[in-house]
Amino acid sequence: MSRIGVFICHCGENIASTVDCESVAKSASEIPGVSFSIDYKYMCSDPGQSKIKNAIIEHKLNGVVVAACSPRMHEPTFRKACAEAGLNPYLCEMANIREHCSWVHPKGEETTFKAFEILRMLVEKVKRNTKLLPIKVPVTKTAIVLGGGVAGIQAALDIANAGHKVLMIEKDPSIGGHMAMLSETFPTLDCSQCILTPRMVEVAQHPNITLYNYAELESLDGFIGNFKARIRLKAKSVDPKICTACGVCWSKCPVKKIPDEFNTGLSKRTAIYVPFPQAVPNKPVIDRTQCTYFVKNGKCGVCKKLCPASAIDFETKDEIIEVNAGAVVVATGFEIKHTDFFPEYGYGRYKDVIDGLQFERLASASGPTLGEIKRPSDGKVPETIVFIACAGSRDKAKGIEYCSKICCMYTAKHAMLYKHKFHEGKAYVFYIDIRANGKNYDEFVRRTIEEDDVNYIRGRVSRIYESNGKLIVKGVDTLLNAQPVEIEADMVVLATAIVANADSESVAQKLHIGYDKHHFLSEAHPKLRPVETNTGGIFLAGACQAPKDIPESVSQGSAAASKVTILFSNDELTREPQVAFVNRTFPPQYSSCTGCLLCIPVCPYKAIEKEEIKNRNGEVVKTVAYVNGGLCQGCGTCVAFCRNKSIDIQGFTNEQMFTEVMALNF
Amino acid sequence: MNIGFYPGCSLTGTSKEYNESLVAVATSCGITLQEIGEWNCCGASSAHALNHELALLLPSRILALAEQQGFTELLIPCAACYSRIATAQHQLLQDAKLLAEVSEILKIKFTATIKLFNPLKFLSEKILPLIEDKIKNKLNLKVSCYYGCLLVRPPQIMKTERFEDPVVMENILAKCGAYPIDWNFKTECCGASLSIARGDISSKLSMRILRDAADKKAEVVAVACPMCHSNLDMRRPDINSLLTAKIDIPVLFITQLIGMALGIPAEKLGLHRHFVKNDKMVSNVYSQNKVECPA
Amino acid sequence: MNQKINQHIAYLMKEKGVNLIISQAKDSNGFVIPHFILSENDIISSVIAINEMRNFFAYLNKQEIKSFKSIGIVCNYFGVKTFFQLKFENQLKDLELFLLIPTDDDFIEITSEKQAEDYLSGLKQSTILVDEELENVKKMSMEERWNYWMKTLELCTKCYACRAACPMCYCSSCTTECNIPQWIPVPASLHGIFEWHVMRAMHLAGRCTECDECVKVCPANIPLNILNKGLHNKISEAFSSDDSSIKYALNFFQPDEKVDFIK
Amino acid sequence: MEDFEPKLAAFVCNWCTYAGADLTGTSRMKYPSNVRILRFPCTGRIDFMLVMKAFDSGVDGLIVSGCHPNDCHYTSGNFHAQRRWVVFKEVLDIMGFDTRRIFFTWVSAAEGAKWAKVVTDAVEELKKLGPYSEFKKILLKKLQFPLDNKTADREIKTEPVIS
Repeated sequence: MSRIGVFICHCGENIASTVDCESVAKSASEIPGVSFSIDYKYMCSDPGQSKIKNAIIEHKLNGVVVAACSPRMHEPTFRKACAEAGLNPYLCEMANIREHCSWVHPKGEETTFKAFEILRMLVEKVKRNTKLLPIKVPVTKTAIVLGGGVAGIQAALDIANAGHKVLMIEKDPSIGGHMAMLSETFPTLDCSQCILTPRMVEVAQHPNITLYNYAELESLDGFIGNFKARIRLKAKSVDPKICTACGVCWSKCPVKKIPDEFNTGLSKRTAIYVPFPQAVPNKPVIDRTQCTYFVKNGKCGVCKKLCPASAIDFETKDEIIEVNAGAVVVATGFEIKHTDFFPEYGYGRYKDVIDGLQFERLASASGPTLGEIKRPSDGKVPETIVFIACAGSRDKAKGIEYCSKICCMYTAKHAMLYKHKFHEGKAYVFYIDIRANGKNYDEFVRRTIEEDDVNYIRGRVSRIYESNGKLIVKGVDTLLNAQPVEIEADMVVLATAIVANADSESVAQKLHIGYDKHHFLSEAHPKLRPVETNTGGIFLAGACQAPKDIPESVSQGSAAASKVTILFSNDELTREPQVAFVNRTFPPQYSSCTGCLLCIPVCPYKAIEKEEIKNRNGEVVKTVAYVNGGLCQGCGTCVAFCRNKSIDIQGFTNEQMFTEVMALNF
Repeated sequence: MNIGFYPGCSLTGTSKEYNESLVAVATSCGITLQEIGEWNCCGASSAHALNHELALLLPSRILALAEQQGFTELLIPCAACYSRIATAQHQLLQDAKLLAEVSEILKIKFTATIKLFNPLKFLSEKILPLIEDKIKNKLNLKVSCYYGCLLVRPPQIMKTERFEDPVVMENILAKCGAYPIDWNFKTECCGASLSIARGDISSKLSMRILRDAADKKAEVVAVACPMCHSNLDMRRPDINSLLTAKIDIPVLFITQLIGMALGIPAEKLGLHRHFVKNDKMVSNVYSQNKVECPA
Repeated sequence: MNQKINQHIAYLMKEKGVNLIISQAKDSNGFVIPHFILSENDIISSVIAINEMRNFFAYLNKQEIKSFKSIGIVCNYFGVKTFFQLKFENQLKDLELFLLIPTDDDFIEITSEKQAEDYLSGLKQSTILVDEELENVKKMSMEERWNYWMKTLELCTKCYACRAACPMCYCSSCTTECNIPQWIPVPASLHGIFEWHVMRAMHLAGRCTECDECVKVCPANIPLNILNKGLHNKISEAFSSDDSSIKYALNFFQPDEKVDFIK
Repeated sequence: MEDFEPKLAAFVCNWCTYAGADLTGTSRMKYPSNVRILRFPCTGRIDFMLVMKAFDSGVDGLIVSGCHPNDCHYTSGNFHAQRRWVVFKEVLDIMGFDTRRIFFTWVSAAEGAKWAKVVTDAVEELKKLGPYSEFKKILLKKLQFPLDNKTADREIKTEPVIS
């Protein structure tokens, strides 16, 4: 005999303003099987939950339906409340009468009726709910950190310092990411490499961290606490264990004209190379797409001949290793738009129109100009530089509506650095708004404007063109008399938009996590779960989620690390028991499953396997399908797939769904 | 091949030569341009500044007439007319209710789905494939292609690729043996809308365009808009006095250049109708391939 | 059956320990029926054209028959197809099977999946099956089709002969017998009948061997095979990008697959 | 048919469309109240039999919606569902069932506006099509069979009644 309790929440005015909650409660009390029904202002509040708990005890309820907001919001809250009152939490269901009813329909009888109908369907469903027990699974206390930029480094160090193993995967030959390329950092102007490189070294030397540089994630299977990753270790052609990094190979390599990625193409590198002098690990790799030996079938081999340690081996191949991990921190970073994205700024034709990252390299003491600001075309020191903020960002026509967040600050920094290095120079900044909302950020921008005399012009630049060796920057000053302005510049720096990595979509698919329309990876909740993803055990850090500056990336790295350590603080994980199972019955049938096993390929988690049912003598009497509850994630595809309903899924059983559908009862 | 043709006022007046050369080029490619009957003013430059309803109704009537007269394609050579008519079509197609209202006022039922051609689209889609083997005179001229504003903007209505840096004219003229140059003022404003009220501003803006073309050593400026043409051609004395130098680069309609390449006689292209002298250049083009210069 | 087969049957029974042969014979009405040979004395000669032959693999799903362990079965092309499909679906376990396919005056013997595959690939059928009645139905308007089926299905009594005769309907307990919940209403009401036939067609989609046993046994002459053929054609057409190694289209998908009616 | 209010159910997956419909709510967009949303873990869970049952229970139309291809929370449930719908739609088409009444869509968790549009359009379309009387005609002959099972209450009308 069902004794269902129905609890209707007003959600303040959110539900009550369009739904007559009192009448819903009254009608609900007349549904067969409902033995208790009330409405209340805030069901999720403490007194609201007490009402549920008291009713469960007082009325000996064996099922609860809370008609309130979305179950995606408060299902755990109410299930917990039920559990505290001694009712199995899985006997509690939520009827969504807020998001799916009161908020989307006007006040009126129809809306009230719909709320009641939604509730009634759930009452019918809950009558068929059964007690479920959570599933326990073991936790592998090793974390994968994907990406060795500052966010990944921070996450890896924090997890490792908490005593857990970390596997760091970096696609480039060295860790360090974008931060290693920067000159000085705002708002303190401390040198980026000076603060980052010690961290990089710490990663390399940490006993708990295994660094896989020049490696990529191939695939990730499994689930929270029990991931299985395949990592591709790209062939380095140099044995890092033997190599002493003496530098003979790269100084003698005949292929010298490859644009240097680390210096954003402003200098050249060789085919065997270390990306930058402070690289970690500081061992060279051979770029096989450029190396003569590989491009021209075995010609050359100079480095191999000259290597004093005989560390070079052209025969090494990509290697794929399999590792187990309990959690993944995704810190794959970002890319920027390049100058060729802007037709109005010359489609990348003008050498002296550069992007912000290139300016960082020009300003960096370890950069191609050793920190002197020289323009790329002829190496002259530019006397006038125009900086353009929001190049691409906040521009719907360019398909990038969002703010890239860091450009206002680094543009101010760039202008300031230029003025510090070349006092007579003129610097102009075109901007839309100045967004300097961090600690000491606005002060920094004010300093740039007031002390360093950088000319800020509020307006957009419509065109850049070359005339008589000058770059003519045409824009508008929208303040005061709103005049068009033209500036003859020697160099233009575009603060180009930050965009998601080109491969971010495929990374997301490998990890089974979501991404937004700009291909940034999606957090589970924009406010309350900013570092988690929708897939348990996978966390986000840094700019792979959205444009971020260094302090933010570091904070999120630490936040992700703390999530990982929280996860690792348990030896076992409790999982929702929403899993599929194959039915069992008495001999001689044993199960209605006929063992066609066509369901095996359907399972995305490879959770279905063959099971042989044996009798007491150990003879196989029947072969059936078996669902491994530890692997099953509860999608239920196999349930709908099974022809004779031998598989069912807890929480969404055939019986429950059938009843819910039939209760539509139009 | 019959295609509806809306000349608009400019092509019957100030840019008669545009009309002449366009018809000559189309005819030589076997395309008949059939003027739509009873056409009216498109309302450009004044209506949309004063009365939105009128600004919509005038071009709508042209669309409706063309459809009523059985055309499925409509060529509008004047950039301003095209802009007004395409904008009207865009509005009508976005809003079925509006279309019904307009049909009601015009007393003509129409769907506004006729395919519109601006001169560039017409030349690149219809003419270009036909002229490849018909080029008689290689132009051998450094040409700066000037688009102005209305042919490429607003991009969401004009649906132009590379609206900041279009290359349609360059592609066509390169086929005709010209050498399109890389310059900076392709899509800058010539000041046409101010040419009556503030001629001084128009002159200044046009001056900058021509100055850059001259700096980049252009021998001829190609245009596809009557307003651009009149500003760059007719205002030359003003421009030269502003520059305190003499720029004598002729400004020709792209159709005239194509016509020359096709060997169509100069007077049929209206080449004599310009203020800036072009006879030397024209005769050079015609004479290099030993075709007698008819001019 | 022809003499060579009969000789071979005798050989199988004597030498190979085969203790049941499911052969075919005609009854007095000329209807093809199974003929069970339990000993050499049961061997009879009968003349049945190859395309008249029926598919008796459904018997192999019966526990009583399975207990014979070593069984010979006289069949045609569809039998081989069935054998192959059943093997793919992990059925026919612990059975030693001898498929005997009569030819003009000889026979072919098939005992393994490999042989079956070779035999079938030698006789590749076109992927789109043509059926006059199917064409007719497809030409009708939606309302006409509905009326056509409602009229046809009115005669159905849900006797489940189609299910019993179908070699692919081997589930020991069918969804129709499931009563928690009662998926298919028990009474012979039209909507229950409609649901049963939709379900039957869905369950056979991509698996049906087109042997038409269901039609042959239907007492109401319901043209069930047009559903089977229609779905066969749909699958061949919609999932034509699958390579031939995919034996079941419905537990498989191509990356980035798109379907036009899902907006 | 002007006053006809179609009865519409929606089978949606928990991760995309249910969340998308939540977003419609949080964004306070409006849509007709004719729809009843049933939550499934994944489109892969949506049994075609349940689709039939929805029509049994008297709906005039049904929305089936889940994550866009490649966005499935379970990576591939929607791809399997997609193939299933291709075949299922064909059976129904051959049998003359009005498949215009089943609206297959993908609505992501970010597409609150799309959800409102899907429902609005479906209701509008169903208003054009009118009640599904063809199907309801055969339902009239149905016996009101019990929603019988071990835990259910018997208060629901369980006696078979021929109407």
